[in-house]
Amino acid sequence: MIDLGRYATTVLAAYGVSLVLIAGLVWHTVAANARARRALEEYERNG
Amino acid sequence: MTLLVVQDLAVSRGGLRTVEGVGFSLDAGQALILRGPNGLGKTTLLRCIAGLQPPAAGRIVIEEDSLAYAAHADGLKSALTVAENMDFWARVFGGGDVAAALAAMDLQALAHRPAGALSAGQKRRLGLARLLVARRPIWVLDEPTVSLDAASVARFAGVIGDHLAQGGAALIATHIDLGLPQARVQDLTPFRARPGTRSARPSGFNEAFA
Amino acid sequence: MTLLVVQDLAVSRGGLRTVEGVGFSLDAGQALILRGPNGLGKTTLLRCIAGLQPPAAGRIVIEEDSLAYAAHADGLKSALTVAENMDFWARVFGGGDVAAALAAMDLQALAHRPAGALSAGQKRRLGLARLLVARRPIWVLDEPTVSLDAASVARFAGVIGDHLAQGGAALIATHIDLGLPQARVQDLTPFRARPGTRSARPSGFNEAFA
Amino acid sequence: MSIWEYANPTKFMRVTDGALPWLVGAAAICCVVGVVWGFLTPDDFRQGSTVKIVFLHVPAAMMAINIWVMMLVASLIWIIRRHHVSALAAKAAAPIGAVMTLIALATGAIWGQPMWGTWWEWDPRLTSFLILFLFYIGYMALWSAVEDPDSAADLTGVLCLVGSVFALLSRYAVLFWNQGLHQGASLSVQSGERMSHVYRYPLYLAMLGFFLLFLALLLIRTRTEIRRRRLAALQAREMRA
Amino acid sequence: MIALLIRDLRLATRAGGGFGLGVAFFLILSALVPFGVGPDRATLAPVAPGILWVGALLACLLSLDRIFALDHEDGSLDLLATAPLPLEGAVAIKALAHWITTGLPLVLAAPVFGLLLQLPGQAMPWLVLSLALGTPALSMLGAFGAAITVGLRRGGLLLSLLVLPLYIPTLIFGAEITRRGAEGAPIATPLLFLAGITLGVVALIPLAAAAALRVNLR
Amino acid sequence: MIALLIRDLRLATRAGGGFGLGVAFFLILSALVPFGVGPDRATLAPVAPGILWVGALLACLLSLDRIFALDHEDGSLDLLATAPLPLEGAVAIKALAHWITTGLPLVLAAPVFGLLLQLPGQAMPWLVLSLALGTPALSMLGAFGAAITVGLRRGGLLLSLLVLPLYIPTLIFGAEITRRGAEGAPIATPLLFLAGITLGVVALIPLAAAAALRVNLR
Ligand code: HEM
Ligand SMILES: Nc1ncnc2c1ncn2[C@@H]1O[C@H](COP(=O)(O)OP(=O)(O)OP(=O)(O)O)[C@@H](O)[C@H]1O
Ligand SMILES: Nc1ncnc2c1ncn2[C@@H]1O[C@H](COP(=O)(O)OP(=O)(O)OP(=O)(O)O)[C@@H](O)[C@H]1O
Ligand SMILES: [Mg+2]
Ligand SMILES: [Mg+2]
Repeated sequence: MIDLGRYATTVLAAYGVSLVLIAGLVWHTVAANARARRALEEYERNG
Repeated sequence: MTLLVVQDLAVSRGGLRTVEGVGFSLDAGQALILRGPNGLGKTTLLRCIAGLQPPAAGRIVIEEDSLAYAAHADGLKSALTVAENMDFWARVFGGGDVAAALAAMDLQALAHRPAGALSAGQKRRLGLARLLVARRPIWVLDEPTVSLDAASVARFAGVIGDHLAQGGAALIATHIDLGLPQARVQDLTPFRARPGTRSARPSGFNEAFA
Repeated sequence: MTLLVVQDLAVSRGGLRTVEGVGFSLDAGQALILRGPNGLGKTTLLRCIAGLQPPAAGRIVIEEDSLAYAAHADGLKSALTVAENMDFWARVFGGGDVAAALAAMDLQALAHRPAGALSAGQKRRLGLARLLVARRPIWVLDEPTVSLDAASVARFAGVIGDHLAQGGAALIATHIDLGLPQARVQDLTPFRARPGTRSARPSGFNEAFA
Repeated sequence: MSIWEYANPTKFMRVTDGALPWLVGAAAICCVVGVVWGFLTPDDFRQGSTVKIVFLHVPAAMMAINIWVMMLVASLIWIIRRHHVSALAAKAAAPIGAVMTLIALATGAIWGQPMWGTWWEWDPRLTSFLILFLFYIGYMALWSAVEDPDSAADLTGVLCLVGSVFALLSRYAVLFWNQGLHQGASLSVQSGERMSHVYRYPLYLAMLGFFLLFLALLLIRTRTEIRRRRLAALQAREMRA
Repeated sequence: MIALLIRDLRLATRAGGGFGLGVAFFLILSALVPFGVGPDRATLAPVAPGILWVGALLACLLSLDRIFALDHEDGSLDLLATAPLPLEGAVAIKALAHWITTGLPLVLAAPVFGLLLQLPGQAMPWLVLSLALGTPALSMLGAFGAAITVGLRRGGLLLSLLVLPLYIPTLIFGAEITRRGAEGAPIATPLLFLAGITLGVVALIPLAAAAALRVNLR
Repeated sequence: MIALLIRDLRLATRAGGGFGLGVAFFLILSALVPFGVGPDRATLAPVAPGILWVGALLACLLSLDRIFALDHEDGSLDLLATAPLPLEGAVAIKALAHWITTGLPLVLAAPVFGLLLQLPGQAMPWLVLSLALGTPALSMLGAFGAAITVGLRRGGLLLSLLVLPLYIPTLIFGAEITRRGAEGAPIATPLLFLAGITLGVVALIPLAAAAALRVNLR
């Protein structure tokens, strides 16, 4: 692990927050896409 | 069994009596149609019987919580679907089969449509379907068939007929023919509060110091 | 003289066609009554002709500013008096004799009453009186006689008759009989946009990628 | 073949179907490599290890602005040529832009704590970003509030146009407002040119990565919106039947 | 009753239902004040508690008319009045729904806005606590004001006018708690008063509101 | 056009029309802020220009939804759209009516509220001038927001959310004029900017608002 010095919390917090936000966005994007695709496929199969 | 008795009722609107001396009673299985020209006071009378405003004179004898009122506005939430709207009223009035009510008013196909996306007649049908889940013996209806097409009017007449057959009663103000042969018709015109006479005095405040 | 021509018109509501292939023309002195069950698309069609929404297909040929539209809502301000409401519309539409219009709809007695203190039928009469001050040849009316009593319906039929006699035209959607023997009646039911066929495709957005 | 053909949803779906895996892969590689590389760079002599934040902060800030510009272009295309895909692309871009703005704000705030001794300062640049964030929120709220999709596209398009003008105006107003009042803590320390190579290349890579990430997410979200539209249309058709 | 609560919450989260808009308004207000007042910490910090409380109050205020007005317009209110629910209960439930959709998000989001207005860190918990205690009273009083003005066209501003004076005690104690918290002063007294006000309001105002509603439905 | 203006003004002065409520709200706000912030002159005076401008802006904001919502509800808007008026003109007239009933009273009453908030005397003329210049822009931008949200149920808070960011430049320059006026600093630049914004807004926004209105009437 590299040494972040006295600003460790700052840097890690910044990376952590960004990561969480991006992960959230990606997850939301993928999940919504999968949901829409499934709904549409199911609909086209049934009707 | 008598469900509703109205004796010598006078109602006022905007501080002025509209009709007075109205009396009738409604038994289980009966329907009474109130007629009268525009502006006579039918809406005022019905609101008074529904308990939304106090009578200016006379008595209304009715059991508590035995009445379902359908006014001109349907009480629909345009953001909720048809089924959600009905569900809500069913739960508020404690019971009632939503699916059956929707079927009775031919709304099943629209059950998942937001109420805001209905046509005028479809909204009205939904407003009337609410009566079926309210499970109240007395229906008080103010021009219920406004905007309905002929088929829907007939369907609704059937619904009222069923309600009467099950021991309900209906009090209806309308200008057009509902196709309810079993209903009595009462013309309210003779009960118009006469201006000039003492009886047409402004209601309340010691009869405006009469 | 032909005032309005509609050719192969299709209208859509909520992204879906309601009626299509509608065509008719309206000459001076003619009235056309549109009929059809609830939810068919009459209101949508009339709004489209009034220029409030674009057609999904087809053509509407009409001179600009030649049309007065009366929708279900009457456009009344409840805080203004009957006369003030009328005055406003008369000035917006540039002209029209307010007193005569009020007289035609039997509203003189109510001229100084706030519009909010009218009964349902009186409001409607006021909404219709607006047509008389608009001075437009084509009247487009959506269920104009809702809430009106029999006498008022007859009176309004007379007003329409006069309008036609003076070279006007009227396009009316209604479920009930207006007592206008001179009017043609067109049932819109055959023009319902058929589902399943290509023509019932969702309007727009590349036909929902058909 | 004209670019407008991609306004055909079927075509758009087909083309993006093929391109997406590559795009996602490239975005992932650039993002990960850029950010990790940035994370491993040596400390700055003045800002210590906090300089590593720049590899998230600057790309996010850059994208936050560019995404709004892209939305403006897409809205104009919709308003002028009425291509639905572009309206849906504008809709799909907004949440990405909002998140990017949020990242820039959050990393900036966290960075500000050691550098300026405060989480938040009404510095013109930060303020402009806050305003931008408000515009994103309003834009998305309007999309979700209007039921009819075409009306929603029209209304948000108009809002985007007017909003862009006012976002620019706000930027100047804010600069004016805070002129001379500010404590001078706005550390636009190193401009890109003066930034040493150690930082520059990973920064460029991270920027590229964020851009590709945006593209990938944008395509996926646009596809989602297209599918939703189709489903809604089909359901409406059945309901009418 | 629960049906009513669920319906109101559902309506709030539907398209255009306004959930979260209270917070958004609060955010915008916190962002606007510095534009008006100027960006320095020295000017902002001392007024922050007051501004935050005034902001929360206004955010509440803006959504008040929705408590009854929409139901009145579409006739639901007439129907509710003839339904077998005590009107007092319906009023309380509607105020609760308003609090859940407006007050609660404000409480949760308050620290962020504190940051924007340079509120000192040690005041944050007190800000949150005072809002959590005070906002239910705001919703309930607002429901009362909404009940009084419901029949009137354009009740909007009249509503604000009626309700704002009622909000003053809550505002004073709430802001005082936060200010004392920022200075590290003792906060027991205003806290007690605030809690007392909220309790009293929640217990008694539904009666007054239901009475007002009945009059307006006539 | 004039008929429309007269009608709107008449409606505003009728019972429940809301004339003067803007001022009343402004008064209450000016009265509330000292409760929240504390009464000392030293705390109040520096923030007074900002608070006054934010207050004026909120008073404007609260009455915005009335610009079109009522007309939409009762069908007048459909009728106006089919009337022989250009819709752009109708929008501008309605914004003007809003300004006359809300902005103008604020401008006239502002010195009183300045007193309440301990605004230094020499800033008064500048406060009035900046409000007189800025409030027309607020009304016009508000009309735009109202046009965008008119079809939507509960557009109220959404309207605020959309409009407030648009108000920021006006607010900044307006408050800056007053603040500089209080300090006796030169005010030419912000005055010019403010006038420019107002002119631009009044000239161009009616087009955007009319377009939005047409979409919402569909
Ligand atoms: C909280 C909010 C902050 C926001 C919204 C913000 C926003 C921005 C923006 C818009 C840029 C310009 C990006 C570009 O032009 O490509 C930027 C660059 C930068 N910011 Fe921030 N910033 C914030 C806080 C900070 C803090 C606290 C620091 C450090 C002490 C900082 C350091 C930098 C640096 C070093 C750059 C790169 C400058 C350059 O490339 O010219 N920022 N930031
Ligand atoms: N707020 C009011 N102030 C004064 N008079 C009013 C008020 N509201 C209604 N009225 C009058 O009271 C009378 C009765 O109105 P009501 O609505 O009961 O009539 P109605 O019989 O239902 O008529 P319609 O068939 O037209 O619906 C009408 O003449 C009406 O003008
Ligand atoms: N926003 C909407 N989204 C989807 N469908 C809608 C929407 N609004 C209306 N519809 C549907 O469009 C159809 C046409 O409605 P329209 O109001 O034109 O009917 P109408 O013929 O006037 O009926 P009525 O006689 O009941 O007034 C109806 O089936 C209605 O359910
Ligand atoms: Mg009636
Ligand atoms: Mg219709």
